[in-house]
Amino acid sequence: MINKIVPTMADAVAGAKDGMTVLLGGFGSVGQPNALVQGLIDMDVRDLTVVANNAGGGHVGLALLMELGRVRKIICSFPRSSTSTVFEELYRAGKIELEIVPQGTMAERMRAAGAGVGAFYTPTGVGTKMAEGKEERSFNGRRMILETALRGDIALVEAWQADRWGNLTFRSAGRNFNPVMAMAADLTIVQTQHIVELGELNPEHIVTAGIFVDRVVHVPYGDPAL
Amino acid sequence: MINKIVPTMADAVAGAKDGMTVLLGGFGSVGQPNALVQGLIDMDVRDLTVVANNAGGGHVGLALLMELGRVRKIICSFPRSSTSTVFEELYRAGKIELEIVPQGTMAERMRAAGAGVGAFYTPTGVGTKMAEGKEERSFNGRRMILETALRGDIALVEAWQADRWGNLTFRSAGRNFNPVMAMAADLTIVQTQHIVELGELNPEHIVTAGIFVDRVVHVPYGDPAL
Amino acid sequence: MTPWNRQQMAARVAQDIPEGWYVNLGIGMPTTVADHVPLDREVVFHSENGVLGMGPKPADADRDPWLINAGKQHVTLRKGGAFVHHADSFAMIRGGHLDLCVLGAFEVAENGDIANWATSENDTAPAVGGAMDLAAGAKRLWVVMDHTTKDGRPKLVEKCGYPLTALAAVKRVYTNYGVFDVTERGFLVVDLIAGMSIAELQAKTGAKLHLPA
Amino acid sequence: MTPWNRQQMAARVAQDIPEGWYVNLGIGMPTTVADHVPLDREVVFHSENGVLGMGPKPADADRDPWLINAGKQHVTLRKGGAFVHHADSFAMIRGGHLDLCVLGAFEVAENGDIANWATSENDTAPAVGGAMDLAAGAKRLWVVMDHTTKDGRPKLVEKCGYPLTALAAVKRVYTNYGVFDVTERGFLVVDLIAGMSIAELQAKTGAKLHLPA
Repeated sequence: MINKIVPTMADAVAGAKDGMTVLLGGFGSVGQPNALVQGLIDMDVRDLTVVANNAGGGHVGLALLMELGRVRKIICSFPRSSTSTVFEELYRAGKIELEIVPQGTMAERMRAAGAGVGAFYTPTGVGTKMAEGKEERSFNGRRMILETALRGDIALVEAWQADRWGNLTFRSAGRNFNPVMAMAADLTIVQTQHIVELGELNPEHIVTAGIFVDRVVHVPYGDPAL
Repeated sequence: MINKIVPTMADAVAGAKDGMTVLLGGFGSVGQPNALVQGLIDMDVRDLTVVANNAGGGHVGLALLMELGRVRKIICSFPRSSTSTVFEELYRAGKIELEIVPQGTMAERMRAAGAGVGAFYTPTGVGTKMAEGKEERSFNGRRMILETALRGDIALVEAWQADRWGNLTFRSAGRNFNPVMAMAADLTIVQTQHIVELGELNPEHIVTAGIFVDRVVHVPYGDPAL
Repeated sequence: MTPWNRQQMAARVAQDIPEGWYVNLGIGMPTTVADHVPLDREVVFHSENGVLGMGPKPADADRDPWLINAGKQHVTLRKGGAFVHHADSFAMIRGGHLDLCVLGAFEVAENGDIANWATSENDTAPAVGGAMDLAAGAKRLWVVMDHTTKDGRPKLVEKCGYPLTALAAVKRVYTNYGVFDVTERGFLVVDLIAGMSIAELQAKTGAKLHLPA
Repeated sequence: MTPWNRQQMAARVAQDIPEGWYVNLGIGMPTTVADHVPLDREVVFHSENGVLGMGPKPADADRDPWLINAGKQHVTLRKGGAFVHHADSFAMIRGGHLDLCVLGAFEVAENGDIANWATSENDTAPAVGGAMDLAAGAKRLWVVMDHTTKDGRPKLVEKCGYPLTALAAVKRVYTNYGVFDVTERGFLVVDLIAGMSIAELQAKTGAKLHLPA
């Protein structure tokens, strides 16, 4: 019997190692796999590269991971927010490396990794700082730059429902980067609000199929803060 | 009020012109927008390039379109089937051009067109006839070839449910190429088995959002032949 | 002569959005444009984080903690709305499926170049978000912004000084003084607040203003 | 000495597929492999046309007209199955998410090259389907085929003569005479039908056979 559901957080994050690249789902306060990040914190892995849309807020999840000095580099589209003080202090002090990627290019680079595309040409960023050092070429008269696939060693994902095969649904805007990152890592770990029986999810409504998921841990934390 | 539902087949296929590239959904007997193809036949458009997984079967839909001499070229992955006699005769007689594309490359090239990717690198086809004349390059030590986006002037799509905004669901294996092609054409025309009220489709379960759809026509033809 | 206030600018943009368009509104002033599109004129608002078909802002008590827009504000979903993941959401943007994107900007050049994401080459933690994808991907890019900076420097310019977001992307600019199309000749005055002369406006503008023929 | 029949070959492949693998079975003999995996050993079968989690063939009366596999045969869906569109289905294939693909072949070379889609450079209407994607994309490619052609020519060869499907992709070959791993040295005999000698087998094989050390 396939059973990707693991009983403890330690089981969920087992195998995380220093120096890994971690894809971190979530956008704003919604769909953030904060319990899994706490699991990484408790494992004391260091020197991480984190790919996430934002650079964390307050003193939880990614912000706490950074505050504890575990993150060497962050790849994101929008590090600034009203509560991103942890990141900003580290950045100003030169204690964290930052790679800014346009949000759509970031999503597409991970989707490419998940879909076996090595690199692709996109018009986003042509003629801007983002194009520096990148190859440019025209297709159908449109200038484009070459962007490479962005793969993670680990993806941390938050889901709404999961079954023992690892099939997932998401809730509302909690979907965001989660299904994309689930495709793009060697090891995809999911925290889910609800565990459901196999067969309970309608096969037409599954958003991320279990083929992209390695482990599921039950974290029924409720709603994100308003 | 947005209303993409059109009353007649003539309204649905209006604007189709000689020489256009038509993306045609369906795989096997399932999800074939045959009524829309009949609509094209009735319009007497000619010199078409058709992108479809198969080269038609029997004497309906694509096969009939070809039999009537309206198709100049077909781009597909698998033209052979037990009932593809129309195509095979035309092909042997040199009356139709054939471009064979690996099935996944075909899907990805249309997805690229729909997602604003000009071209991408894939390992599929490296070292084979499919790589002839294509640029090759390695990413992370893997040999890949460059494939360009494949766009249609028109996409013909079969859906299970549709609302007046053009939101779609599909049924079972009827999904296949339909959602991919819906993204990849200038004009996306849908035949749907069921018309539903706006708001009836769960926003978590919509497979193709109305943004990709231009027109919807109600064709409740029932089940594909067994 | 009274410049348009922010509400009037947003209303002026909204007036030009026809029913049936798919529209992404940038963070800040552009977001308020939606408040000026009557609900019976169906415009489908898109947000980068995978929300298509956003409706009006909810009352505080009705907020859904799971439903936010790209600006991290709570929003609602209209009948006909849909949720998608980030790659699909940006396929909508980058694949040219949005009829319109409205962004704010630091500068717009007369050839349509836009600078709206960083104010210097060495900005502390620059943040681009989806601006470059939107500027390059939408069928039309409109900018809504003040005509000048707080200290009076023009924001419509011959050439952007700030780091660029996209090349030759802007089609139209709405400011507190008027509406300007980006044309082959440069900025074309389409609308102007009551009582303002072209000479006055030209003095506040960093590129030549053209008048309709 | 009795060569394995098609059922035995399929059963021999099935025996090597562990629970939990995601597997795509090619059209023809590979498809029959599924019949030899007991249902309580959960293997998730994938079909190119967007079906993940296929179950056994239905009785004729129970066929669902909407549910077919890539070979256009009617199939069933197991609990836990899911439907996806073609780009997502091939993302599973091309992104390296399948543990195994089993294909038929015209020829397999000792370096793992496979030829299985066209029998000549000028084939009438050649048909590739998803074979190139599967061969290049799956984590493991196994081939199940007769050891020789009907007229006795070997199908395990030093170098393929037919147009290639993929380079150095095959990891293992199952024939009616045995099982062969593709290794750095070439074909390694892993299993052999009862009563067959290596010398006999070598005579039917177009490349050198190696024995485990």
